[in-house]
Amino acid sequence: MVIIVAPKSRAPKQKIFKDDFWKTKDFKFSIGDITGKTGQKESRISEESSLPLGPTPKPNITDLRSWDMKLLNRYEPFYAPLCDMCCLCTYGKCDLTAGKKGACGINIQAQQARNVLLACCIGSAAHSGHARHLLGYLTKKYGEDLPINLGMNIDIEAPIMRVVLGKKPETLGDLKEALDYLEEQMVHLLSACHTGQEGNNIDFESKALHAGLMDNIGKEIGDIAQIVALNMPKGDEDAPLVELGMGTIDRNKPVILCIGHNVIPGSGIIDYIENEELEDELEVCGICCAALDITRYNKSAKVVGPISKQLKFVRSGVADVIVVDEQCVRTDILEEAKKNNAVVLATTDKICLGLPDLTKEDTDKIVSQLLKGDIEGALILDPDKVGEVATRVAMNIAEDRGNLKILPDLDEITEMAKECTECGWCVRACPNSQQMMDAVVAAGKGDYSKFIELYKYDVCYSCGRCEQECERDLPLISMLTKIGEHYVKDEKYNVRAGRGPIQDIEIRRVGAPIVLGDIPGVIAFVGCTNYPEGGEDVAKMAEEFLERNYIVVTSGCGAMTIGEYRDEEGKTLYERYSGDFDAKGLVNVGSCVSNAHIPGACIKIANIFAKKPLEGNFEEIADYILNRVGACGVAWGAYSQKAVAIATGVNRWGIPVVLGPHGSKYRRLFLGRTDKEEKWEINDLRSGEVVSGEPAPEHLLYAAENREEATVMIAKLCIRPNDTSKGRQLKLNHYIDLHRKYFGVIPDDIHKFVRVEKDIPIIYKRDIMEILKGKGWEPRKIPQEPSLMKMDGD
Amino acid sequence: MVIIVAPKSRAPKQKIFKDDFWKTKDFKFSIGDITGKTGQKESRISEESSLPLGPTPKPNITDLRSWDMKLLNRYEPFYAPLCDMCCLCTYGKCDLTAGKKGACGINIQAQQARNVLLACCIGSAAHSGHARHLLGYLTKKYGEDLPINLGMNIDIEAPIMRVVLGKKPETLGDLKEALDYLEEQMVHLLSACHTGQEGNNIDFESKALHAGLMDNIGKEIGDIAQIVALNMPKGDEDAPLVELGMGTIDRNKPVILCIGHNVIPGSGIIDYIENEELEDELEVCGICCAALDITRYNKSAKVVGPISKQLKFVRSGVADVIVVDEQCVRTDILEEAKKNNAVVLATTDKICLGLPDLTKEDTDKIVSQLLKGDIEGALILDPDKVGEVATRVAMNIAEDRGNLKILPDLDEITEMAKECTECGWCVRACPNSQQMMDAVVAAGKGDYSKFIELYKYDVCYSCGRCEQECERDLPLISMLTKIGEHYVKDEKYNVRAGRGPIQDIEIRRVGAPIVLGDIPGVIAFVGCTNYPEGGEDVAKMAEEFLERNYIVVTSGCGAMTIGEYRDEEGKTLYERYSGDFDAKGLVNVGSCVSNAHIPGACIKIANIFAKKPLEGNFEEIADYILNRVGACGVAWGAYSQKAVAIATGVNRWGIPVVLGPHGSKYRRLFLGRTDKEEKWEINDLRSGEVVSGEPAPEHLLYAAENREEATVMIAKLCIRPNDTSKGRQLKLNHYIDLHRKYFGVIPDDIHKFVRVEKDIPIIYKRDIMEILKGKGWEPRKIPQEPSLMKMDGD
Amino acid sequence: MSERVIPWQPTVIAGPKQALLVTPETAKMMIKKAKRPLMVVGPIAAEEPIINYAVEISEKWKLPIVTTGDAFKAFNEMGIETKPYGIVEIVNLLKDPDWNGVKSEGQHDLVIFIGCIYYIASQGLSTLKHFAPKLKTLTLCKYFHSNADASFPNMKDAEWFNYLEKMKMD
Amino acid sequence: MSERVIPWQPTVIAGPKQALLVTPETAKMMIKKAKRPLMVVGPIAAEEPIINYAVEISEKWKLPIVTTGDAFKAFNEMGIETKPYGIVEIVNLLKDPDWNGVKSEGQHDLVIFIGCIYYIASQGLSTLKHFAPKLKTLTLCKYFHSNADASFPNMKDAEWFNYLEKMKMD
Ligand code: SF4
Ligand code: SF4
Ligand code: SF4
Ligand code: SF4
Ligand code: SF4
Ligand code: SF4
Ligand code: SF4
Ligand code: SF4
Repeated sequence: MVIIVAPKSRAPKQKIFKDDFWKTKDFKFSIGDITGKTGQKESRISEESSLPLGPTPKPNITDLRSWDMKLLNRYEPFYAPLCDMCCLCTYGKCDLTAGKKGACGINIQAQQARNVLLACCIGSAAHSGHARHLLGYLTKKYGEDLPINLGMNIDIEAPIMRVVLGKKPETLGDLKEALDYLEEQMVHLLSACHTGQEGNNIDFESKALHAGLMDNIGKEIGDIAQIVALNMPKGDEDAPLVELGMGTIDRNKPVILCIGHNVIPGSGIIDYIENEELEDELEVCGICCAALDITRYNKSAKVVGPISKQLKFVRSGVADVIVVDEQCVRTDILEEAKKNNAVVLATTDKICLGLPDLTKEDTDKIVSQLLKGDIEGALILDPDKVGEVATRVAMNIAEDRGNLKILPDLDEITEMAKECTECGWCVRACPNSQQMMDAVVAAGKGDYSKFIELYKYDVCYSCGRCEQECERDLPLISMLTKIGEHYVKDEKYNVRAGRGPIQDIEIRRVGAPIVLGDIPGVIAFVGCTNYPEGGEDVAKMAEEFLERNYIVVTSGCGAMTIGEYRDEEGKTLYERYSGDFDAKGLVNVGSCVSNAHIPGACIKIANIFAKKPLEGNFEEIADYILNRVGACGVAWGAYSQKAVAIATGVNRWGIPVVLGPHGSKYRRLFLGRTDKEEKWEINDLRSGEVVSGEPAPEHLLYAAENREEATVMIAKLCIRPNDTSKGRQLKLNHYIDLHRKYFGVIPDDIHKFVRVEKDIPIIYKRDIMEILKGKGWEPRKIPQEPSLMKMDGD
Repeated sequence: MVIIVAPKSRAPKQKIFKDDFWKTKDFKFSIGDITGKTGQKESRISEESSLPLGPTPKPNITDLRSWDMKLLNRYEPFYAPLCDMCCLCTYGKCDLTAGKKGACGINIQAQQARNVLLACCIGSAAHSGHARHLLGYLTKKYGEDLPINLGMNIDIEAPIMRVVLGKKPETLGDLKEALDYLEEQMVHLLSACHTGQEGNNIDFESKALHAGLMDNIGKEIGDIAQIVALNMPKGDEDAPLVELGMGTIDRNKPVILCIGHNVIPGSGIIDYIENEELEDELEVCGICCAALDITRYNKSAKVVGPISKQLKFVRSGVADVIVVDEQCVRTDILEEAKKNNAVVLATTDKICLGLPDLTKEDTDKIVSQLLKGDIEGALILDPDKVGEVATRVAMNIAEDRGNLKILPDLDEITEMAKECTECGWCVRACPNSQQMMDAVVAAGKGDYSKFIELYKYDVCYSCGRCEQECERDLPLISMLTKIGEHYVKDEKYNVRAGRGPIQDIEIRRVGAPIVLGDIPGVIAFVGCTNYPEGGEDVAKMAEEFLERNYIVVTSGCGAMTIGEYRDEEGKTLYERYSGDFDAKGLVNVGSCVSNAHIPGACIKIANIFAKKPLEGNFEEIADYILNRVGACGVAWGAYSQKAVAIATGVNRWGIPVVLGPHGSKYRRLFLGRTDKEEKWEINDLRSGEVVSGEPAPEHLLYAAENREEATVMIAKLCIRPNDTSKGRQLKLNHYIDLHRKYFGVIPDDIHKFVRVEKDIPIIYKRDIMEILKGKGWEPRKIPQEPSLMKMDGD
Repeated sequence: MSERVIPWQPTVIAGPKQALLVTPETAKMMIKKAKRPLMVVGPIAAEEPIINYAVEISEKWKLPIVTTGDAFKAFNEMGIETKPYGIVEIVNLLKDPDWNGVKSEGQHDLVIFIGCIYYIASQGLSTLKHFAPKLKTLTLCKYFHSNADASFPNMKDAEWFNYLEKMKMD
Repeated sequence: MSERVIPWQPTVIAGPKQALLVTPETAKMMIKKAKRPLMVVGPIAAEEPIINYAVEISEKWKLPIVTTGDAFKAFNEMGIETKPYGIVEIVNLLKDPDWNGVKSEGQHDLVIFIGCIYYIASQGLSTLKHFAPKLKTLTLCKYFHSNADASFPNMKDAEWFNYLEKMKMD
C-alpha cells in the first residue's frame, strides 16, 4: 500500500538558498533495502527530498560497517575489563579471565565490547526516550506543522538528520520519522547484546558506533524540538548570562528545585508562576540539564549547579519542593527529601519512585494530601498540573520548613567528628580516595579547613559512598554541606544560557581557518562531574585553550562547572569571553541534548566550507571531519551511559575524545599506535595516491590520568592531516608550548608532525631542526585531500 | 496534519462473524494520550476498529502500572543478588551489600530490579528485532497487503495485539504499527535503566512487566508474519512429525547446519535446493528454533536438537557449512568451525563475526573464495544468495572434509585422559558440578561409562566451561562427543512440527473445562536447556502431566527436549500423544516466537468462553486469566534474557511460571505468602464483596530445586479461585497424588484449597477431613467471579 | 584485612563481603550462641550417609529441620519430622522480620544449610546476606559458600565426614 | 586454595584471579628473575619522598622508567631520564607481543607500577592480566592492587616507606 499524501503548504521559511543544491522539492528516492522501510512510515518522507542522495540514507547496522572497520583498524579497541566475569545469563557467572570463554563461547574482548554496546544503547535510549517525550508533548501543544525554523542565520537546521536520514525535517512532525528510524535501529542494537548473538568484538564496536550515532540523532531531535517550540535561543551568540551557584538562591523565598533533563515540567512551573504573577514570590532553580534548559526557556530561573551539587543542595534543605523529571537524578531522592520534609514530585514514566499516580486527580486534592503528609510525594504526568501543585505546595510549606533544623550545627559537627574511629573506610569507599577521614579528624579538633577543601570545586562531589561505609554512621555529607555553607561565601557565578546550534554564518567565517589550521582547534568540554580532583581542572583547561585562541564549546554539567570558576579579578570565564563560535569564543550550546550541535557544527563545516553534500553521505562527511576538522571533545567527568554513547557517537564522525581517568572504567578506549606507520596511511584524493601520513588525530578515545596530561593531549589531538603549513605551525606551537609547560621539554614525537620545514613553529625552529636531524627526519609531501576513502578497494 | 486514507479493499477473508461484536469497520476512536501517536503512524490504524475500546489501547509504561501494583503487592519480588556490586557507570563499581547505596543513590533492591528490567529489555529486543527483520523481508517479498489469514478455524488471529494495541491486524502491513508502538516503548524502558532514573524497585518491576508484554507482542508479530507468508501450519493439530536427533543426519551427504532463530536464511537454502532439485543430495538440518521453523516451512528438514547439542554437533564435524542467523548461537562458532574446516556463513546484522560483507558480491566469487580458503567465512545478508552459496560450498567441500580426522579415536582419548591431574577444576567450573573429572579418570582406565552418562540426555550440555578451565587442556567436549557417537546408538527421535496458534474451535471445546477446572490445567514447557540434570527431567514432567489429562503445550528447545525421550517401547511422547489442544494433547506450538500463542490461548479463552472484550482491555483479561485459567508455564532450562522476558511477560497476564534452579540467577522471583491471608483477598464481582480467598496461584515466578519439587508445585499452581468443586476435586487429586508420590504424604497445606467439603477428592476424603479438623477448617463461600479488579478504590 | 577463599564455584564471588571460613568448633559455637537456630536440608543430603549426619546433628543441637526440594520424603521415611518448603520459599520467610519461624516461636537467628544445590543455595544465601541483616547463616556443605556468614571450606568427602562427625559432638 | 585480600578500593574485586600479596623480598626476587623489567611511575610518585625511592629503586635494579600523567617533568627536573606515556598508552604497548619495549630490546617481561592513580592503574592492570599473559605485573604502591600478579598489601605511610627502603637493598 502506498499512501498518497496531498502536497501540503508549509509556513514560508526565511531562507535564501545558496545554490540549487539546496532545493528540496519533488525529488523522489528509494529508501533502499532497509528493513521495514515500507508502509505508512514512508508516507511523509519519500516525497520530499530533492538532493542527490548519498549511498547510505537511513543506514541499517551493517551499512556503515565498512567505515567503522577503517576507524577500528586504525584506532584499535583497548579493553580494560572492570570485571573478569560475565553475569548476563543463568549459565553464569562465567569466568572470562585471560582467554577463558564463557558457557556461550564469548571471550573477554567480545564481552567488553558487548558491555560497551549495552552502555551505548542505554545512553542513547535515554536521549531518544527524552526526545520522544519532548516531541510528543510539544507536537500535541504546538501542532506537528510547527516549522523548524532556527532563524535567519541557520539554513542547515539538522545536519545530523540530513546526513543520516538523507533529508531535512521541515516541521515538528517530520522529526517523528527520525525517531521511528532510530527506535527501530535501537531495538536491533539491543538485540545484539543478547546471549549468543554477536561473537566478534570489532562487530560489537561497529554496533556501538551505530548506537552512538543514534544517540546523536536523538539529541538533535530533542534539542531542535524544544528550541523551535519553546522559543529557546536560536544560535544566539549573545544569549544572556544566567545566575549560577548555591549562593544565588534566595533562601527566604519558597524554593522549587527541578532535577533532571526534561524541560517540560520546569516550563510548566514557570508558566504557572508567570500566569499567577508570582515571579517575585518564589525561586525556581535547577540542577543538571533541566536547569540549563529552563534558563533557555526563561532566564529568570537559576542554576544551582551540576550533578555534583545534588546531594549537598538537597541536604541543605533549601528546596521546599523537588521536581524530578528524568536522567541523572539521585535514585534516593525521596529518602533524602524526607529527611527534611521536602516534597517530591515525579513527573515522567522514567522515574516514578513508587509514588501514587495522581495525574488525573483534582489539583486541590493533591495539594491537600501533600500538605497533610498523607502521601510521600506524587507522580504527576501532566506538566501544567505539576506547575500548579509544585508552586502551591512550595508556598504553603516554605515557612514551616524554615523552622526545621536541617543540618547539624558546627559544634555538633565537632562532637560528631570525635566519634570517628579512623578506620579509613570512608577513604577506601570514595571513588577518588578523597581524604574524608582526615577532614573528619581535623573537624573533631575544630579545624574545618580540610572539609572546606573538599567542598570547594566539588572536590568531593557528594556521591555519599563514604557515608554509606562509615562504621559510626556519621552524616558526612551533611557535615560537609554545613561547613561549606558556613565558610564558603559568595557561591554566586553565572553561565551563558545555552544558545543551541552554531549559525551558518559563523561556520562560513571559521570554516576555512579551522580546516586549514589557522584556528588551532575546536574543543568541546561536555559531560558530567565524575572529576578526579574537582571541577577547577575543567575550568582551567577551558581557560588555557581560550587564551590560546581555540574555540571552546561546552554543554551540560561541563558548562556549569566552567561557570563556577572565577579568575583573580573575580570574573567568570563567561564574563571574560564572548559566546561567539570563533577563536576565543566560549560557546555554551546548552544541555546534554544540545551536544548534537557540536558534531553538527563539524558537519556544517564540511558542507558549507567544502560543499560536501550531506544527505545520505555519512562516510564522506565523517572522513572529512576526521582528516580536516581539528575538533576534540573532552568529557573530563563522564560517568553515565549517555556520556559513553555521546563519545562513541562523535567518534564515529571522526572526532576524538579525551576522558578523565574514570573514563577507563567504560572498559574500552580507541587508541592509535604511532609506532605502526602502516596504520596512518591515507589516500590523497587529489592525486589518488596512498601516502604515508601522520598520527593525526593520534587517538580516538583516550583516558588521561590528570589535567596536565590531558591538556597536552588535547592540543595534540587537534592536529589534522589537512593542516596547511601555517596552520600546522600554529597547532604545533601550542602543542610544544603546553608540553614544555607541563612536561618541561619539547615533545619527543614532534618529528611525526613536521611534514616539511615550513610546518615548524618559527620560535622553536632551531631546537626542532636538531631533533629532526637526530631522528633522521625527511620532508614528505603534504596531501591535498587526505582521506581514508577509496582505500583497500572500496 | 491528518492524512486521509482512502478506504482500501482487502482480500476477502474466510471468516464467519459470530456476532456483531466482531465487526471491524468504520469505527473511529481516539488513540488517547500516548506520546507520539499523532502523525503518519496513525494513518492506517485509527480508521479501522469497530470495537468498544477498553481503557488501555497502546498502553504507555505507566498505563498498566495499577495492575502491576496489584500483582506485585500479592507476589512480592524476591531478590537474590548474583553480585553485590553495580558496575553500570564510572562512579562504580559500587558496593551495595546489605543496605549500602551506590554513588547514584541506588539500593540493592532497585539495582536487582534494574538488572531484571535490562534483561527483559534485551530479551524483548531479541524477539522484536527478529520480528522486524522477518516482517521487513516478508513484506518486501509478499507485499504488505498479504492478509493475515490463519485459516478457517481461527478468527482471533492476534489476541495479544488485539488486547494491547486495541485492534486487530488485517494484513502484514498492519503488523508494522504494532512494531512501531513496541519499539517506542522499548526505548523508554531501556532509558529507565540509565543511571539516575527510576529509584524504586517496584516501579522497575512494573517496567519489567511492560518489557515482558512488549516481548509477547514482538513474538506474536514474528510468528504470525512467518506463518501467513511462509505458509506454515495454521493451528494444525496434525502437523507432521519431523525427524529429530543427531542420528537422523546422513553423514555421507553434504550437510548444511542452520543455527539460530530466523527462518529466512534456512528458507533460502530450502528454496535453492528445491529449485535445483538437490533434495536427495544434501542434508539440511538445524539447531535451536531455526531448526523448528525450517521444519514448519519444509518438513524434510531435520532437527539436530536443542541448544545443548550445539558444541557437540559442531565438534562432531558432521556439518560442512554452518549457517548462523541470530540468537542463541555459540559466539565462538567461527573458531569451532575452523577446527574442522567447516565454513561459516553469517546472515544477519545481529551476528557478523567480523566476516567480510559479501552481500553484494558475485556468488561464484564468494563460493570460490570460500573454497580456496581465502576468507574464513562470509557475511551474506541476502537469503537467496545464502541458499546458493551454502549449497554449492557444502557440495564442494563435503568430500574433502570427509577425509579429515575430526575427533580423537577412543584409544587416543584413553591416552589423553591419563594426563588428567585430578585437580577437580572441571567440576568446579561446571555450571552443574557434573562429575567430568570422574568421567575422565575412568576413561583413562578404559571405562567410558561415566562419559556416556554425561552424554545422554545432555546431562552435560556441552557448554565447554570445563574445557576452558582444564589445566591440561584436555579437549573434554571432543572426548565426550566421540564417546557418545560411538556408544550411544539410535539418536533418532522426532518432534511434531510447530503448529502455531490454537484454533478457536479448540478453545470453544476446552474453554469451559479449563475455566471450571475439569481439565486440571494447561502446562507449557518452554525455553532453553540450562537443565540441572539433563533433559530427561522435562520429558518426564511432560509425561507425568499428559498421563494425568493435562493439556501440555511446548515450544522451542523444550519441544525438542521432549522429543528426545522414548518410553520403554521406544516411542516418543509425540508418537504417544496427539497434537490436539485438549486433555492429553501434546501441543508443539513451534519456536520461541510461537510462545505468543500460549498466553494467546488463555486470552482467547477469556474472549470466546467468557465473552470478555479484548481490545484495549488488558487488565480485565489478565485478571480473568489470573483467577480462572489454570495455566502454568515451566521454563526448566531458562537461561537467556529472552527467557526472562517471556516469563515476565506471561506473568503480567496472570500466568505463573516455574523455573529450574538456575532460574534463581535471574535475581528476582515473584513469590506469594500463604501465611498472610490479607494478600489473598479477592473481589467477587458477582456479589461486589471482597472476600478472603486462597493462595491460587500461590506464586507467580518460582524456582524449584529439582524435578520432584517442581512437579508438585506445577500441579498446585494450576489451582484457580474460580474452579468449580468438581474441578477443584480433580486438581487437588493430582496435587495430592503427586505430593504423595514425591513427598510421601498428603500436603500439609491442603486445607487452604478446600473451600467446601465438595472440593475434597473422594478418594482422600477421610484423610483430608481429619487434616481439616486438625487445622480448624471452616467452609467458606466459593466466589462466583473472583477478581482483583475494583478493589482499593479503582 | 580479611582474607578470602575462593568459593566452590569460583564465580560465586560477589563482592567485598565474604563468608568466614569455619571449623566445626566455631560452627558449634555459633549454634550454641543462637536462640532459635534452624537447619535447612536439601536433596543432596537426603541420601546416606549425609542424611544420618543431618539427623544426628539436628538431634544433638535440637535443631528443627526444614527440608527443601523433595528431601522431605527421605526424612519422612526415616520417621524424622521436617517441614517441607521450596528453598526459595524458606529463604523468603527467613528474610521477613515478622515471620514467626517454623515453630511459631519467633523468627530464627541462625540458619544452617546442608545439602542444597550449590548455586541455588548461593542465591538464597545472597538474599539473606542482603535482606536479613539479623540472621546469621552457616553452611555445613563440603563446599565453601562465600555468600554465607560462615562456611566450611571446600573439602573432599573424607575430610567432610570428619567435620560432620565433629558436629555431632559437644 | 588461594587466599584473598580485599583491594584498597574494595570493589576492584574482579573475579577468581587475584594478586599475590608480596613482601619486598618476593618483589625483589621477581625483579631479579626478570629479563627485561620496566618501571612505570605515575604522578602520585612524582613528589618527595616517593620520587626518591622510585629513582633509587630504579637505579638499584637498573629499571628503565616510563612516566605517566605529567610525572615526566619532576623526573626531568631531577635529571632522571624517563619516557613519558599516558598510562593507557604504555599499557596498550605492553600488551602487544610484537612491541619492542622502551629500549627497543624486546617486549618486557615484568612491569612494576608505582604512583599511578589507583583506579586507572587497576584498569591498566586488568588489561595486562587479560591480554598480556606473558607479562608479570608487580605494584609497589601502598595499596593492594588485586588486578596485578603481585602487589604490596594495603599499608600506612610508615610501613610503606619501610617496604620501599627494603626495595633499594639487595
Ligand atoms: S559484571 Fe558487574 S554485576 Fe556482573 S559480576 Fe561483574 S561486577 Fe558484578
Ligand atoms: S552470556 Fe555467556 S559469558 Fe555471560 S553468563 Fe551467559 S554464558 Fe556466561
Ligand atoms: S561523598 Fe565525597 S568524599 Fe564521600 S565518597 Fe563521595 S566523593 Fe568521596
Ligand atoms: S568511615 Fe567513618 S569512622 Fe571510619 S574513618 Fe571515615 S569518618 Fe571515621
Ligand atoms: S552532563 Fe552528565 S551529569 Fe550532567 S546532566 Fe548531563 S548527563 Fe547528567
Ligand atoms: S549506576 Fe549507581 S550503583 Fe551503579 S556504578 Fe553507577 S553510581 Fe554506582
Ligand atoms: S561442558 Fe559444561 S555442562 Fe558439560 S561438564 Fe563441562 S562444564 Fe559441565
Ligand atoms: S580440569 Fe582437566 S586436569 Fe583437572 S580434573 Fe578436570 S580433566 Fe582433569
